[in-house]
Amino acid sequence: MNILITGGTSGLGKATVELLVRDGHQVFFSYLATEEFTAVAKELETTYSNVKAIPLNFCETESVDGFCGKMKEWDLDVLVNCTYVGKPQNTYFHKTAPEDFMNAFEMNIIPTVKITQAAIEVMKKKKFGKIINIITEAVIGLPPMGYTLYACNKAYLMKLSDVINKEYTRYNITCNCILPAYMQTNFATVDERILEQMQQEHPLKKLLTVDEVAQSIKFFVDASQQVNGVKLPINAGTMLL
Amino acid sequence: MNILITGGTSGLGKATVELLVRDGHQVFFSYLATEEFTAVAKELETTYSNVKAIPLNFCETESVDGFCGKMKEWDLDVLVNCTYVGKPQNTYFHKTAPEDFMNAFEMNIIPTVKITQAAIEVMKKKKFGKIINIITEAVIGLPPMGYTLYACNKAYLMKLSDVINKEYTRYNITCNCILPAYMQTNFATVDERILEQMQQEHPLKKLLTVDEVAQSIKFFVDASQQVNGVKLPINAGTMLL
Amino acid sequence: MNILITGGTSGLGKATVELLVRDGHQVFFSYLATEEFTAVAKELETTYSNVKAIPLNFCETESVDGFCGKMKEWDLDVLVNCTYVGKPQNTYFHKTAPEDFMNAFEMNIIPTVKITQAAIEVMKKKKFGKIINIITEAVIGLPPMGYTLYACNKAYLMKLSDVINKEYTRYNITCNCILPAYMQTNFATVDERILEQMQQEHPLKKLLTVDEVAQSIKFFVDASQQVNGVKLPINAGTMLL
Amino acid sequence: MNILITGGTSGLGKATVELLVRDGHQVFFSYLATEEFTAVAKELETTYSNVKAIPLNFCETESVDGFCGKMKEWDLDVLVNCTYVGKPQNTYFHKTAPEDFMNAFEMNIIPTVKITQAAIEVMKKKKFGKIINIITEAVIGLPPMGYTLYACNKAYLMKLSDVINKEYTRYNITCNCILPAYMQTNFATVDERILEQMQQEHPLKKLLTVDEVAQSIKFFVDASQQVNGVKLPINAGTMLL
Amino acid sequence: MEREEIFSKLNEIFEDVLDLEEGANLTDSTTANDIEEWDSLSHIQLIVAIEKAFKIKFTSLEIMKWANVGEMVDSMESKLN
Amino acid sequence: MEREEIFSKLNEIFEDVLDLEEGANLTDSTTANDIEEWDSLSHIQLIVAIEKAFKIKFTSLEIMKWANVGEMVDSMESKLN
Amino acid sequence: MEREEIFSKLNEIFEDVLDLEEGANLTDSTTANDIEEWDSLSHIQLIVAIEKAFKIKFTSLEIMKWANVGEMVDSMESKLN
Amino acid sequence: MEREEIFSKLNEIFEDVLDLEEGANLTDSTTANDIEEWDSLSHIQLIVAIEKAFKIKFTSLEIMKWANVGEMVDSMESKLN
Repeated sequence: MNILITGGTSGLGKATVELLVRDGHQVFFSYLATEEFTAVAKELETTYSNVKAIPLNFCETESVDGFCGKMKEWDLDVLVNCTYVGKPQNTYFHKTAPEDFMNAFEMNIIPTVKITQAAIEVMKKKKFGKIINIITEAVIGLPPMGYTLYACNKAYLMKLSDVINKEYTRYNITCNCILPAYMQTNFATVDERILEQMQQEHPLKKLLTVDEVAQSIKFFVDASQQVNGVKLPINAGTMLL
Repeated sequence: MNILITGGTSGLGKATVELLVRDGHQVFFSYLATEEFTAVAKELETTYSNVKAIPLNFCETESVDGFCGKMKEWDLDVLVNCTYVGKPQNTYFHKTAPEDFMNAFEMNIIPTVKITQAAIEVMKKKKFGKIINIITEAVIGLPPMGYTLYACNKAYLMKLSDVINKEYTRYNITCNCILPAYMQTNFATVDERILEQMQQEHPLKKLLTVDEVAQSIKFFVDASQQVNGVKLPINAGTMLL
Repeated sequence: MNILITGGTSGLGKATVELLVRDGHQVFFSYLATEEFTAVAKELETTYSNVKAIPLNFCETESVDGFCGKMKEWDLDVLVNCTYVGKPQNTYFHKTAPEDFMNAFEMNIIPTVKITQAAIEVMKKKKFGKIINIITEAVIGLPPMGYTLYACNKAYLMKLSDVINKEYTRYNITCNCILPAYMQTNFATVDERILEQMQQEHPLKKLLTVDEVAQSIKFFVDASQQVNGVKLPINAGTMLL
Repeated sequence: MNILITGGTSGLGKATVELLVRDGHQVFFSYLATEEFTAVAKELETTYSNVKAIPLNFCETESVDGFCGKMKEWDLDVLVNCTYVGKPQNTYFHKTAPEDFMNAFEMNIIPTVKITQAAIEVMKKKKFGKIINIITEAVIGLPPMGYTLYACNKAYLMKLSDVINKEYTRYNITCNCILPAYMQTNFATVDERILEQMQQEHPLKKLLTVDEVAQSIKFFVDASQQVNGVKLPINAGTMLL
Repeated sequence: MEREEIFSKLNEIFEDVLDLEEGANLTDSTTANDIEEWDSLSHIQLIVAIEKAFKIKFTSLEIMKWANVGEMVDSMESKLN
Repeated sequence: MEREEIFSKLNEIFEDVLDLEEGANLTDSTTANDIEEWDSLSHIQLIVAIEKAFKIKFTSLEIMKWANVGEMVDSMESKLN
Repeated sequence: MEREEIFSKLNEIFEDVLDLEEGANLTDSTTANDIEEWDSLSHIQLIVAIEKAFKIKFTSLEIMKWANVGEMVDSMESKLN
Repeated sequence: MEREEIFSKLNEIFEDVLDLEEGANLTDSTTANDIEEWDSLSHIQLIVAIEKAFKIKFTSLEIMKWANVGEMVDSMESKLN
């Protein structure tokens, strides 16, 4: 299948690219054209013939619009919305500036909306498609302190997934969500002492890895279209412990 | 108690003002200074001595900021976030312009955030407060066709309520949500034939009224602080029928 | 209205009897005919003219069947299922004997089913009724250690409430659930040091009282029939803290 | 891995046996020793060397206890609770006899409890295990008319899964639930005209198959232990359409 | 079979299957909306009972198309006569 | 107005409101099941567009009763002629 | 009472209450993290068993303060001697 | 460094990080329970600020072991002197 993964040069995105590519899918992925990520992108493209990397900057309207323009050519079967701009933990709600609410929304929801709309245009025509949204376990119950922007934007995206179920299931387009617990990646850099503590308090005494989550993305890619509207938490059942 | 209700000149807001005023609370409410609403506001102020009406336009930054400036003087105990700018049903997700996502967020979430932050500043100091957010049953399960903006913004606000539970319960500030079904108000003007149909399909053969929902707002106002983090649907249990 | 409350001589049941009686309702309540409870029952009957106490032993089939036989005469408008036989915390799942599963089910679900069926017979005819089931916050997420029987039986009863919504809403019979956190009553006697600890860890530094929960029962009694299918947690929003 | 599947000679159980056997697992499955099922069991055993069939009758205490006695020898890694005695749809709650509540509980919950306890004894020792419970989408929201016994017993089993998460995650035992929509099997025989109708109303115009659900059982079997406490609905997202 | 004969037999069946104490009082314009006991579950029970009593068989198309009891009786008549 | 004239106008309206690129190709037996774009939301948009184009008004009863496009056109004819 | 005597008695109690087949092998630095069977539920069972066996009573403050078994034994010693 | 000197510096840091208008007034027995603003999020912010101000580094073990401010100051003293 033709699969687009946003943010394919690091963390979960990269793990997913590498997992799905080995299944022989044609994988497209976006990346932020920094020196570091460009190098990773090039390497992935040279290692695998069925991979194509496309630069994309969620923070620049032109970049996003240009990207969406290209999407039509890819005849997508699967879209994995993985990119998030910003870090999960910031400060308390009452210390978060209104502009920060605007910016976090504009840099995350708007690009995701545009990309998803472009994918749906294609999928509606071919009467087949799978949209997989990476959310976070923070949308379950009470999010950790300082998660205002991250938790609320992800909740918005999860509800958007319900909207997609309602409006596009009849076109044979599915939309499923994955709600992973904290994964140790560059995305969320945490004081190593907090990490140690998290690890000790973890029921399995080890943190979730991106590869473990990538496996569940693969599950949704391979699944029948009867698998739709799922919100899959991956948190060792600890959420409520 | 000192209570602020946003959007107090119509629909649910007006019904709530009239209900709480009779309990002897000092009620402040905001209203959009149109000719019609100004008349209603004045009438409420003249009818009840313990009511104060303050003009507020969610769509104008200065208006919102000026309003928040005044809030400090009111020594609020209760905030009821009731105002929503726009109508619930618009068009399909793939036909909704990205700008419309931005605008709906900017005219609804941002003002609500500013007002709630201003209220929390006061409540934190006095170590007491109640925030009541009016959401919608559309956040449960799959929203109706065309509800993209409304359902997603309300889901954002509901998750914000969880954040408030997490960060401010220790200051004895509670936050509860009410998820009402469709109420016949000016806010959501629906083709009368659709209305008739909704009524016929309603298990009680009559639609929900603003007074019935106002009663549940009163419940949260009167309740002990042990009542916190509740998401109260009022939909005749029909959501899943 | 004519209201039946099971277990009216102690804890939440007693608090509810005393609260609703003062609203002028005709209150019927069941009680286990021990010396202690009989005394309480008699006192309530002598204090209030609009109260009637009826002995009932959930553990004796004849007692339950006899009680259900009498119910027809009471022309009930409201049924509050409050009685639970056994204590919430016992031992681990793997140490719980299969017979204990049987007994807990037979002494709790079966009598509640019989009483509820008897109430529904009356309510169906008059096309009006309110059933209020007292569940527990332990049905949310993961229950505490040793709660196997209590949590599972309450989950059974909560799902039964959904069944009632599905099958009897059309007869104008509502069914709502209350999910209270731990209340200090004779029902759940806990080591006083655990109590102290619970209190210290409680976000409000004080435990939930039966009177606070009785207020929410009153809310459902007074509410419009549009309030249906609600699962109302009363846990200071601490469930997921 | 050593896997036990209850009810392996028909419907979902049989599909799961055949799927997992091909992955090289040592599969044990129980079957009701009717002529028909015995034939199927024998055939499976002769076709695959890594399959063992054991007769089991949920309705006979001795049969269940004898079965549990044997379990110790199997050194189980995975238990799939699949068997349900009775059909999903019966009659209305008010027409369901109390004895039927008792019987449905005794023939379904008690054997499942005994088998699960026997499995946990083994898994606790080896500090590894996976329990997969087959529930039903009827536990979500309001069940269909006439589902009282099925929906409530399944809700009981799902809450038991939470208990297992709470008490045994520390022993590296996971417990996940699958909530499938209606599957066309011998288990639930429905008037063919109802079937036709269900199919027409199905968003994919075809009903869920046991093979599609077996794939999700395989997902949980193969998954990391970080996948725990999941409630996976498989219903084409239609639940709330 | 006479239309009113069909109706009187139908009334019996409805009262029996839906246990209607006050009688069914079916007319051409009666719909499920008029009888609370008539729901998705009892509907199929009714169909089966009717087929048994009148020794006829309905198609799923018929079952779904009926807008009211009148239309149901129409298709019954067409089968009975 | 001729029935087929009504149909050709209807086709235009459907194609416009539901943006159907391959055309609506309405027949008497067409139902919402045959056109994915025809749902609860677009249905009312269609009604309003039709009423505007033909200068007629439907009752909620009519709107709900139609089993297919044919029946819709029937009630349109009765109003137009 | 000798510290090691306390420990040997404690080991018995732990093994009995938590049914530890391989023995408890408590040391000063042992914490609940080291014994899976030692959780919020069994903790209070342990406390009660210890109080009964040694005829002593702990305050809730003590119960919560202990960082490991060593600190628990310290407060036991202070009560026993 | 003098213990009370440490305390006065600590007070400043707490007031600054937790923006405490009425002052922190730390004592040996002060715990997170006594200061609402002191939570899991601000805790790590405090640690980082303290490490920066005193040019010291704590281990995760230390961070978790402290039962109150006094114990925190103890480990600070051991590093500073």
